[in-house]
Amino acid sequence: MKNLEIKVENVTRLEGHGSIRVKVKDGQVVESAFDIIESPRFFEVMLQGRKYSDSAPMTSRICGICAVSHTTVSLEATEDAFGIVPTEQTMLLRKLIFHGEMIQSHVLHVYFLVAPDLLGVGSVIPLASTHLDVVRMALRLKKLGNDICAVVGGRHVHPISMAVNGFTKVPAKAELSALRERMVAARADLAATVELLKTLPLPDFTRETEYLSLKGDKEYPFIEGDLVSSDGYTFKRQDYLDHIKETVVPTCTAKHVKAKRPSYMVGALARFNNNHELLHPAAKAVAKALGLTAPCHNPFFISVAQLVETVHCNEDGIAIIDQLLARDIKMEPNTVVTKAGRGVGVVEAPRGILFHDYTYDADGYMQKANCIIPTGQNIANIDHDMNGLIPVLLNADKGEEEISKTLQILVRAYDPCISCAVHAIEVEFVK
Amino acid sequence: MHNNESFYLPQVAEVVGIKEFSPREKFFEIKMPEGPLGHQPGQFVEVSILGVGEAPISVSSSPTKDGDTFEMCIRNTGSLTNKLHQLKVGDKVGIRGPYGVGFPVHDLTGYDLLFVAGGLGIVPLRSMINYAVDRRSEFGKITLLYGSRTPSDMLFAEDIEHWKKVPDFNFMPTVDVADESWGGKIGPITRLFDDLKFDPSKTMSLVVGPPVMFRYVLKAMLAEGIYESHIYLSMERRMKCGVGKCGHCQMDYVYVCQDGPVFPYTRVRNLQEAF
Amino acid sequence: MLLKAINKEDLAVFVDNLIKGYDEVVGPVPKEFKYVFSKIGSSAELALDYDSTLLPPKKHLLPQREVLFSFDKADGIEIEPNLDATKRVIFGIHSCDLASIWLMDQIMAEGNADAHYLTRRKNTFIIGIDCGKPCSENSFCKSMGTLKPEGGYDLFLTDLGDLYAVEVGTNAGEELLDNGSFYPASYTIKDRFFETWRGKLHNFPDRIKFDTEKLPALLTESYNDLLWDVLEERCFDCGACTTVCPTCYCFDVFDVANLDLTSGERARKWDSCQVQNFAEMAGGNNMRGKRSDRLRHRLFRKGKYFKEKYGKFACVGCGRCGRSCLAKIDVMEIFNRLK
Amino acid sequence: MKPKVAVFALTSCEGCSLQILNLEDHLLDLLGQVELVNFREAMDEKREDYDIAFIDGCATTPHDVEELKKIRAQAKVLIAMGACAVQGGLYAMRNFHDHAKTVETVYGKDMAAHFSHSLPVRPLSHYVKVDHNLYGCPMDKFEFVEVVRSLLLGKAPNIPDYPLCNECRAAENICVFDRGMTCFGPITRAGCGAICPANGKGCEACRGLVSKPFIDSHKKIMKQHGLSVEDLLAQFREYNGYWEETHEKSGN
Ligand SMILES: Cc1cc2nc3c(=O)[nH]c(=O)nc-3n(C[C@H](O)[C@H](O)[C@H](O)COP(=O)(O)OP(=O)(O)OC[C@H]3O[C@@H](n4cnc5c(N)ncnc54)[C@H](O)[C@@H]3O)c2cc1C
Ligand code: SF4
Ligand code: SF4
Ligand code: SF4
Repeated sequence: MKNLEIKVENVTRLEGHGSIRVKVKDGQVVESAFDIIESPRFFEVMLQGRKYSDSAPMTSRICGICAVSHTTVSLEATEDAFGIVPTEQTMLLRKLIFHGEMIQSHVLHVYFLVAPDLLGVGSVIPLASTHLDVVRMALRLKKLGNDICAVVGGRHVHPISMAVNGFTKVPAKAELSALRERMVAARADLAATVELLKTLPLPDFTRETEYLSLKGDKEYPFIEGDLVSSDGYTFKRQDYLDHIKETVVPTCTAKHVKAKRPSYMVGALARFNNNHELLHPAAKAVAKALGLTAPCHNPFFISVAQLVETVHCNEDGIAIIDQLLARDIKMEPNTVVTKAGRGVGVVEAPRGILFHDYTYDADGYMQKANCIIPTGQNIANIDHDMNGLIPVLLNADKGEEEISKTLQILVRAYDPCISCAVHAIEVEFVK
Repeated sequence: MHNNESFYLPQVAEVVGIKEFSPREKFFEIKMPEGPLGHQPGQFVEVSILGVGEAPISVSSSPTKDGDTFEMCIRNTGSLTNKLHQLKVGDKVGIRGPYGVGFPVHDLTGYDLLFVAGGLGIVPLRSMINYAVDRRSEFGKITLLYGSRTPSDMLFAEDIEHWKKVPDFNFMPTVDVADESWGGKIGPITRLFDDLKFDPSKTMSLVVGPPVMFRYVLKAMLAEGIYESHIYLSMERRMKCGVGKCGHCQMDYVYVCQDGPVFPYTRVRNLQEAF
Repeated sequence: MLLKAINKEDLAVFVDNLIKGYDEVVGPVPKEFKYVFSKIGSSAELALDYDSTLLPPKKHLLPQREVLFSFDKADGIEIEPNLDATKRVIFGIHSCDLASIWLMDQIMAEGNADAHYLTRRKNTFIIGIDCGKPCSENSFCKSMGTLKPEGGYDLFLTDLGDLYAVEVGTNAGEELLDNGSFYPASYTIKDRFFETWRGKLHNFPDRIKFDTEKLPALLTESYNDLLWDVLEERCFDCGACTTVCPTCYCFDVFDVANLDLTSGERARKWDSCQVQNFAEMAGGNNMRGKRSDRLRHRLFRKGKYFKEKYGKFACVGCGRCGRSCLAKIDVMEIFNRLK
Repeated sequence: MKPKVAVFALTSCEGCSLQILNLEDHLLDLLGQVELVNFREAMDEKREDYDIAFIDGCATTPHDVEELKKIRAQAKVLIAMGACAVQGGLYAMRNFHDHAKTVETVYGKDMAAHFSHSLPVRPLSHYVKVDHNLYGCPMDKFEFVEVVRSLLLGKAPNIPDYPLCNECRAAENICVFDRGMTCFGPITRAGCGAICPANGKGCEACRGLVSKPFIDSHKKIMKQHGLSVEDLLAQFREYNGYWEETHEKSGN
C-alpha cells in the first residue's frame, strides 16, 4: 500500500476530545499528528486578578480527572511565591491524597480505557457480562482510590480541604484506619490485576526518546524534588523555562512542548525509567513479573508502568497512614502572609510532569499565571511515535483499519488528558 | 392494618374500576383487602404507588354505596397523580386511612342541604350528596350549585342524571365559558343565588372549591342571609403524613388533616391562613 | 423524690458499664470548639461541662432522615417497617432539651401514635445533667420555665463539686443505678442539692422582660403587626432555625426507589416551615407565601399554639435558633419586642 | 426496552462525566436499566439513536452550539450536568475579560486568529430547552442517580430548592462564619450535603442560587463580615458570573 489517509475524529476513551491525522504518500509518511480539538478555556486569563486562595480551586477545574494534581501543584506554586514551607503533616497528607488520585486514575486507565483494547472490545461495558469479576474488582480498586481522596480532601473531583499552607480539615484517625484496612485488602485485587495483565498481548514497538520526570532522592517522587532527564541532565524547578519550550500549533488548541530533542515523554514510564530503584519492593516485583525493565522504550508499556505505580502507591499509602496514625493528627494553623513575587510548583500528575508558575502582587492577587500540562508535553512524542510506528505497520502489510486501530491504541496508551491540555497562558511563540 | 405498629404502612388495595371523565380527571373504584374502607362522607385517604410517592385524595363515594369498594376522582397534576392515571384495572395501590373529620352527618340530619361545589370541589361533596340521596328520608330538600369552567369540565355526568331524578333535588349548574351545547347559566357560581329560595333556619350549607372561590362565595352566602353556624367547608392543604405530625397542613393553629378537612365555618372564619 | 449520689471518680465506671450493657451510649462530645451529641466508645470522650450542642438530642429520637419502611414489588408486594429498637442511653441532656423531649413525646403519642418515634423513645434511657450557668447569650430557659426539669428523664445529675446528686425519675432510671456505685443521698447531700439549685436560679437572668404567661395574648395582638414585615427584610427562608430547634419536628415524606425499580423505601426527612414551598400546593397556592407569614407561623408555634394546647411552650429557650440564624433573627429578641 | 442514554462533554473539565464513572457502587445496576450508546470518555460505540442525553460543559464555540442543537433535536430528555452546563460555571468568568485580548494573551499575537472563534460563555439553557439540571461543580453523583431513577419511574426528581444552611445545620457542621470566614450558603441551593462547610471551607455557590435568593440580605451579612464589594463579586463570579450578567446589570 502506497497511499493512505487516516482521520479519526474524537478518539474515544480519552479524557477529552482528540483526533488523529495521518497521510502516507508513496510509502512515505508525510503527515502524522495527534490534535487536540477541545474548545480553548483561557484559564490563565481567568486567573488574572484573582486572590491567591482562588488559585487552587480554580485550576483544579482545568481537569476533573487530575484535580488533586492541579490542586497540589497550585498550592506548591503559591507557597513557593510566598516563601511558605508546609509542615510535615501537610506533606504526608498531600502525598496520601496524591496516591489516592494516582490509584484512581491508573486503575481507570488500565481497566476502562486500555483493557477493552487488549481484549478486543469497545468498552468496559461488554466486559460486565463476560468478565464480571474483573469489572467488580476494577470498580473496587477505583473506589478505593476515590475514597482515599475523599477522606483526605473531602472528595476526589475538586478536592475541598486542601489549602495554601495546610488543610482546612484533617481526617480522623478512625477514617484512616478504615482506609488502611481496605488498602491491605486491595493487595489481593492488585495481584489479580497483575495476573490479568500478564495474559494481555502488548504491541511490540520500541522507539528511544528522552524521558523527563521529577528526581527522587529517598522516595519515588510525585510532589517533591528537582527534574531529571534520561539524557543525563537535571535542573531546578524554578529554572524549567530554561529547559523546555511551549509552542503553538494552529490545528491544536493544546500547546506543544519541547526540551532539547524534538520530543520527550513524561508520565508513568518516564518516572519508572528514571526512578525505578526507589519503588517499593512489591512494585519492583510486579515490574519484574510483567517484564518491565528500565530503560523501557516501548510506549505500550506505559500501562504496565501504571500498574507498577499503583502497587507502589498502595504500599506507600499504607506506610504514610502508619506514620500519621503514630502521631497526633491535628488541625494546624494555615497562616498565609502574602508577598509579591513568582512561585513555581511541579508535581508528577498521573500522566506526567505538571508545572504551575504564578506571579502575585504584594496583596496576593494573581498577576500572571502559566500552566504546562503533561499531555501538552507528550503530544510531540505521540506524533513521533506514530511516525515511527506507521512504517512498521506498513511493512507488516497491515490494512488501513488495523493501522488506524493500532494508532488509536497508541494514543490511548499515553492516556492523554485533553481537558488538562487546553488551558494555557502566555506563550512564547517559536518561529 | 397488618403491621399495625406504624400508620405509615399502606394497605395493598386493588383498582377494580376506572372511568375517564376528561383528559385530566379519572375516576377509580378501589377494593380494600379486608372489607369496606369504613369511612365517613368527607374523609380522605392517602394513596400511594410504592417508589413514586403518596398523596391525600378525598373519598368520593358514600359509605352507603352498595358493595365493599370505594371511589376517588383524581386530577393529573404531578408525579404521583400522573402515575395513578396510568393504572389499569387489576393494578395495586397503597391506601392509608380513612383520615380526618368528615361531614357531620348527624348534625345535618333533618335539615335542607345546600351544596356549593366549585370545580373539583364536587369530588369530596359527592360522598355527602350520595349519602343524603341514599338516605333521602333523613334530610329535607337538596340543592346542588355546581360551577365549572366549561361544560366539558363537569364531572360525574351519570350521577347528575341520577340526582336530577331524585325527589326534591334541585340541580343548578353554571359555567364560566359556555359552548353551543350549553343551555344553562353562565357566570360565577354566586349568580345562582339569584334564583335560590331557602329558609336560613332550616338550611345547612356545604361548600367546597378552590381557595379563591371560598372568599367570594362565602361573602355572597352570608349576604343572602345564610347563618354562619350553618356552613361547612372542606379545605385542602399540602399534606405529607395525613395524621397531624408532619406540620405541612397547619393553618394557624388548625391541622387540616386532623381537625378537618371538613370544618364548621365558625371554626375557621378568623384564621387568616384559611382564606 | 428519690435522690441518690455518686462520687465523681465513679462516674466513668458507670458510663463504661452502660457502654458495655446497652447497644449504644450517646453523649456530648467536643467538635473542634463546639459540641455535638454523638455515640461514644468510652466515658473519656464525654464533655459533661459542654455549653450547648449544635443540634439538640432530638436527632437520636427523630433522625434527620429515617426510613419508614422498605418495599419490594418483585414477587407480590412486600412491605417491611423499619422500627429502631436499639437500646440506647442518651447521657448528659440539659434541662431545656429535656423539656423539648417531653413535648415531642406528647405530640408523637397523640392521636395516631408515631410508632417510629415511640419505638425509639421507649428503648431510650435519658440521663440529664444540670448546666450550672447560662450556656450562651441567647439562652432564656428560665423565662420559658425549663430551667428546672419537671420529669422527662430517667436520671438527672446535679454537680455538687466532688459528687453528683442523682434524681431518679422513673423505674427504668432505678434499674440503671445497678451499673454504678450509687448510694442514697444523705441529709447533707440533700441540703447541698437544694442549696445548689437555689443558687443556680440566681445565676440565670430573666431574659424575657415580661411574664411569659402573657406571651400567647401578646402574640395574638401582634398578628398583623409591622414587626413581621420588618423581619421579612432579613430572613433567608433557609430553615436553619427550625433545623436546630429541639421542638421542631416537621418532616417531608418521599419515596426512594432502588435502581432495580421494583424495591425501595419510603423515608422521611426534617422539613422546615420557613422554606418557601413548605405549604405550596398544585397550582401554586401557598397559604404562607410571604416570608413574614412564615416567620410569624414559627413564632406562634413557639409561643402560643402549643402553650394553649399542652400547657407548655414549644420554645424551651435553648437559644440555638438565635445562634444559628445568620440574619440574627432571634426568638428571644422578638418576644421582647412584643411588649 | 431499556432507554438509550448518551453522555456528551462540551467545554468542561469533564469532572462531571467522571462523576458517573465514580459511581462505583451503582454503575452495574445503572447499566442494568439503561443502554449506554454514546459516551466518548468510556466507550467506542457512538450511536445517534439515544433517548436521554446528559451533557457536561457549556457551549463556548460555534461548533459547541451546533453540537448542542443536534443533541437537542435527537434527545427526548436533555439533562445539564454540572455548573458549566447549568449556569455557565467557572468559565463564565472570562466574559468579564476582553475576548480578543484573552486569545492573544493565551496563544500569542501571531496565532490568535486561529483561536478567535470562541463565543461568550453561556449555559446550555441559553441555546436549547433543558429538561433537568444536575447542580454542582462537580455535580453530585447521587443526584445523578436520583435523576436517572426518576426518569425511569416517570416522576419529578427530588432536588432541593432551599438554602444550603438548612442542610449544613442538619449535618452539624460548624458554621464557617463562626470560624471568621464567609459563605454563600444562605442563598445557595442545597443538595450537596454542605460538603464545603463540612471540610472547613465556605460554600462558593457552585450549585447556583435557590430560585428566589435573598441577595440583599446576604450582601449585608458578607459586608458585616469584612468582605469588600470587589471580593464579594469576585467570589460570586467563580460560579455565577452568568447569573450576574443576566440579573444584576448594574454591578454590585
Ligand atoms: C385533603 C385533601 C384531599 C384531596 N383530594 C383530592 C382529590 O379528591 N382529587 C385530586 O385530584 N386531588 C386531591 N387533592 C390534591 C392532591 O393531593 C394533590 O394534587 C397531589 O398531592 C399532587 O401530588 P403529585 O405527586 O401528583 O404532584 P407533585 O408532583 O407532588 O406536585 C405537583 C404540585 O402539587 C403540589 N402538592 C404536593 N403535595 C400536595 C398536597 N398534598 N396537596 C396539594 N398540593 C400538593 C406541589 O407543590 C406541586 O406544585 C387533595 C388534597 C388534600 C389535602
Ligand atoms: S429566621 Fe434565620 S435561620 Fe430561620 S429561616 Fe430565616 S434566616 Fe434562616
Ligand atoms: S425556638 Fe429557638 S430558643 Fe426556642 S427552643 Fe427552638 S431553637 Fe431553642
Ligand atoms: S457554613 Fe455556610 S451553609 Fe453552613 S450554616 Fe454557615 S452560612 Fe450556612
